[in-house]
Amino acid sequence: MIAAISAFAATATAITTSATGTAGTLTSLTVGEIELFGLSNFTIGLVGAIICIFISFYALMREKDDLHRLLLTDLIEVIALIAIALLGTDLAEALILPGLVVGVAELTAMSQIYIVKEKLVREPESYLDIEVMHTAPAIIAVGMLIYGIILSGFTGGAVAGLGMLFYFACKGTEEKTEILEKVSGYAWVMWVVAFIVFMTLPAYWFFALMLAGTGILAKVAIKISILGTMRKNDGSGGRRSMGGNGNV
Amino acid sequence: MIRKETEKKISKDQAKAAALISAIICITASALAFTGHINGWLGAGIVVVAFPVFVLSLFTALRESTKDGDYPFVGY
Amino acid sequence: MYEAMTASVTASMPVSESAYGFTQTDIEGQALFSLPFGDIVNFLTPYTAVLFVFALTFTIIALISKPERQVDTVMGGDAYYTKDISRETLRFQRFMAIACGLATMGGIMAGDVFNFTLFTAFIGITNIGIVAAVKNKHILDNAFEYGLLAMIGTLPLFVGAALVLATTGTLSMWILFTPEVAVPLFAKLLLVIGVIAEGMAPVFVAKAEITRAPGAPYILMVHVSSLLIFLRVIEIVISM
Amino acid sequence: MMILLYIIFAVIVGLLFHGIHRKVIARIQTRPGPPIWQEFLHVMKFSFKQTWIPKTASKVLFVAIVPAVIAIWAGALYVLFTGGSLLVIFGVYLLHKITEHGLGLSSGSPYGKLGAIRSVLSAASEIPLIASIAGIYFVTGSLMISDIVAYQADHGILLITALPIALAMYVIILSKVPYSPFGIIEAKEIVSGNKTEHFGAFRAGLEVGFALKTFVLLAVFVTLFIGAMPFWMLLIASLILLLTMSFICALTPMLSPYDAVTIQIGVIIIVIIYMAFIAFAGGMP
Repeated sequence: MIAAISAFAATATAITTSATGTAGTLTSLTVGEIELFGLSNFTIGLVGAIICIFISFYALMREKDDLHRLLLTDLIEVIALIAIALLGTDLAEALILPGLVVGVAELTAMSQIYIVKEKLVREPESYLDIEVMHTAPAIIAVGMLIYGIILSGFTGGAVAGLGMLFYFACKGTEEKTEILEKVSGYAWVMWVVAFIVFMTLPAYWFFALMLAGTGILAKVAIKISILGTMRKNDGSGGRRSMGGNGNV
Repeated sequence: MIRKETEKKISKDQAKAAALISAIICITASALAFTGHINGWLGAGIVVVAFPVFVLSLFTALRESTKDGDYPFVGY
Repeated sequence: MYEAMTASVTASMPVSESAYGFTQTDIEGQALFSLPFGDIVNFLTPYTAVLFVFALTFTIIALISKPERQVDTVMGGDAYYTKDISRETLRFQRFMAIACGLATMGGIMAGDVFNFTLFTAFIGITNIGIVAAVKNKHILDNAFEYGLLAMIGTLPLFVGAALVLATTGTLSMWILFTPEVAVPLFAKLLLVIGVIAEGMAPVFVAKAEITRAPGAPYILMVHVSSLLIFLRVIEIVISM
Repeated sequence: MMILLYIIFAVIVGLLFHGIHRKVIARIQTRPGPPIWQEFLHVMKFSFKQTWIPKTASKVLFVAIVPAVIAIWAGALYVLFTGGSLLVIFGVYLLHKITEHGLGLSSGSPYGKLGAIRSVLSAASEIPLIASIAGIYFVTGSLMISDIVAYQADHGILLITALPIALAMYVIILSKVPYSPFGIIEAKEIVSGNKTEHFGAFRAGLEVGFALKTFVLLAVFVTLFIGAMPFWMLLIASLILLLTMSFICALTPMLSPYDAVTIQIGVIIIVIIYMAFIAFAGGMP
């Protein structure tokens, strides 16, 4: 077997050189330049790949379970990529990526078919249910709110708003959102007033800047926190599945 | 999925017009290819596309009228 | 008769004289069109042009045609019913069929062995997608088996392409089709095996649960793509 | 060349060939049989009938598949007469398989569907037979029909020197003539197979396409394996070839799908052994 493969690789390199000889601009390859025990490293790699192919095909032949067969086919695709990688050139590197993408795409598609075929599809009871949502929303929200106020401006508004969003999303809310809207409107007024000050009384620019910063902080924070109240508003927040029946 | 059942039929006049046009295209293309004004394969391509249209539209034009005709005399 | 005709044909063919020009005409005639990207030259010969037009036609048909309503009889009676396709299934199948048509056209036009193998792998995926859209236990089981086969098929395809690159130093068909470059028979064989494994139509449809799937223009794309890519690999293997 | 005239002529000759085929089969089976212009009458009859599209059909596909059949064989005729690539003609042969499949699938009829599935089933054995074109390339060094004709002028006709390849091609063509033992796609137990739901003008168009197909396939065989000849001799040689097939069709029952595939695979094995023999012997005997 090994002799046959090394003979194959020898002819391969011979053809490569002859091809480069006749047609001058062909890409010259460095396939099999390093010798080890009288065999080029390409040959050794090819032998290894072929052994892997035999092992994986034998395993696939023996395996009966669909899920395990799916995993074994992924093994086979990896070997195909190894065979490309053996070339050891930039071109091979460029070829591996699309090969990998195709392999992953096939694997994803097949997994989806497996899920549908075995009827493993089930609506989750709660889409997002992690422990931190029950234990620490308040402290995280307060921390982010304070940090956002320190930052001020648009970024600060975003950070503070994320903190509020997190709080509302975890705890649920029964507030009237009209109040939030009202604050948002005042923030907008502050922003406009700041701009008028900028244009008419430029000497008070620092006051105008702080006004605008605060206004936009409040506005962005409130707009983002409204997102948090959009969660199913049953008053319990994510608390429903606290009893441990969530991830059965 | 519920589909609307629309009965649209090509009228005989439309079929005749299609047959005539495709016949003219066929004859023109093959004549031009024959006299060497256009490439042989281009003429063949045009004929290959237009000829089936000609055949189908001709047969559609020949078809039985959709109106009820006279009842044939069925016996003594 | 033949002499006169062949004379007229050969006279109208421009003969390219460039170094890697696709000058040989004894397999499928002169290239009609070429689009070079470096040494990768996408091209259409009369043969691939015919295949391309056919693939294009059927892709357009899949785009504009509504699916048929498959008639099924009720066992043990005179009753029959038609299988209607839900709108979501139809959309998904149509999308997959068009993707399949595009991949087929890409595979037909590819001037590079690796591009060809990639397009073939795409055809494998989209074929599975067309079939698996139908939520029927038997059809899904078969789609799964074909999918496994298509995934295994990427091994001979990619290894074949890698061996072509290792032995000749290029993947460009423009160069591989010239008589100076010899491709080992083993690599050619791997390419053919890979295509047979990827395209399900000719060989594996015999035990067809998949053809019970309704949606004619889309199911037809499975066969169009498989057979066309098979024709293309025959051309590649003979020309190399 | 007036390609249009060639196409129309080929349609007429093909329809006549179909008629003769039926007549010969009938006489072998000691029936009077229809007149040889029966297929013209068929086309006329179908075109005068009312025509509509079944409600269960996929409309665009149902209609478009008929021009596709005519178009691919008209193209094959052009390629044959200009001495183009043999590969194109066998590409068209496979495209014909696709159109057969589409014919059956488009209507939604279970008979059509069964015929369509059988057409793909038979493709599994007919496609490897196309390996015989690789054999022709192996022998002649070219796939351009003009080159193959020239090769036969120098080296003798291929029917004798490459008999197994000719046998494979014969089986391919035999599987496509009407009433063939390999014609599993339109066997009587599934009514008319994939053509069941195409009636009226569509059926007439299909008959035209199939007439072209018969003419092209016979002419391809004669050109490939006997060589260049005047046009009238080409017609006569095609007719003789068709008559041999008529005898086979008259005397053999229609095979079951799996038998048909098995026999064709047997032919493939013969071709492969022959090609291996050539390869080891180092060239043509």
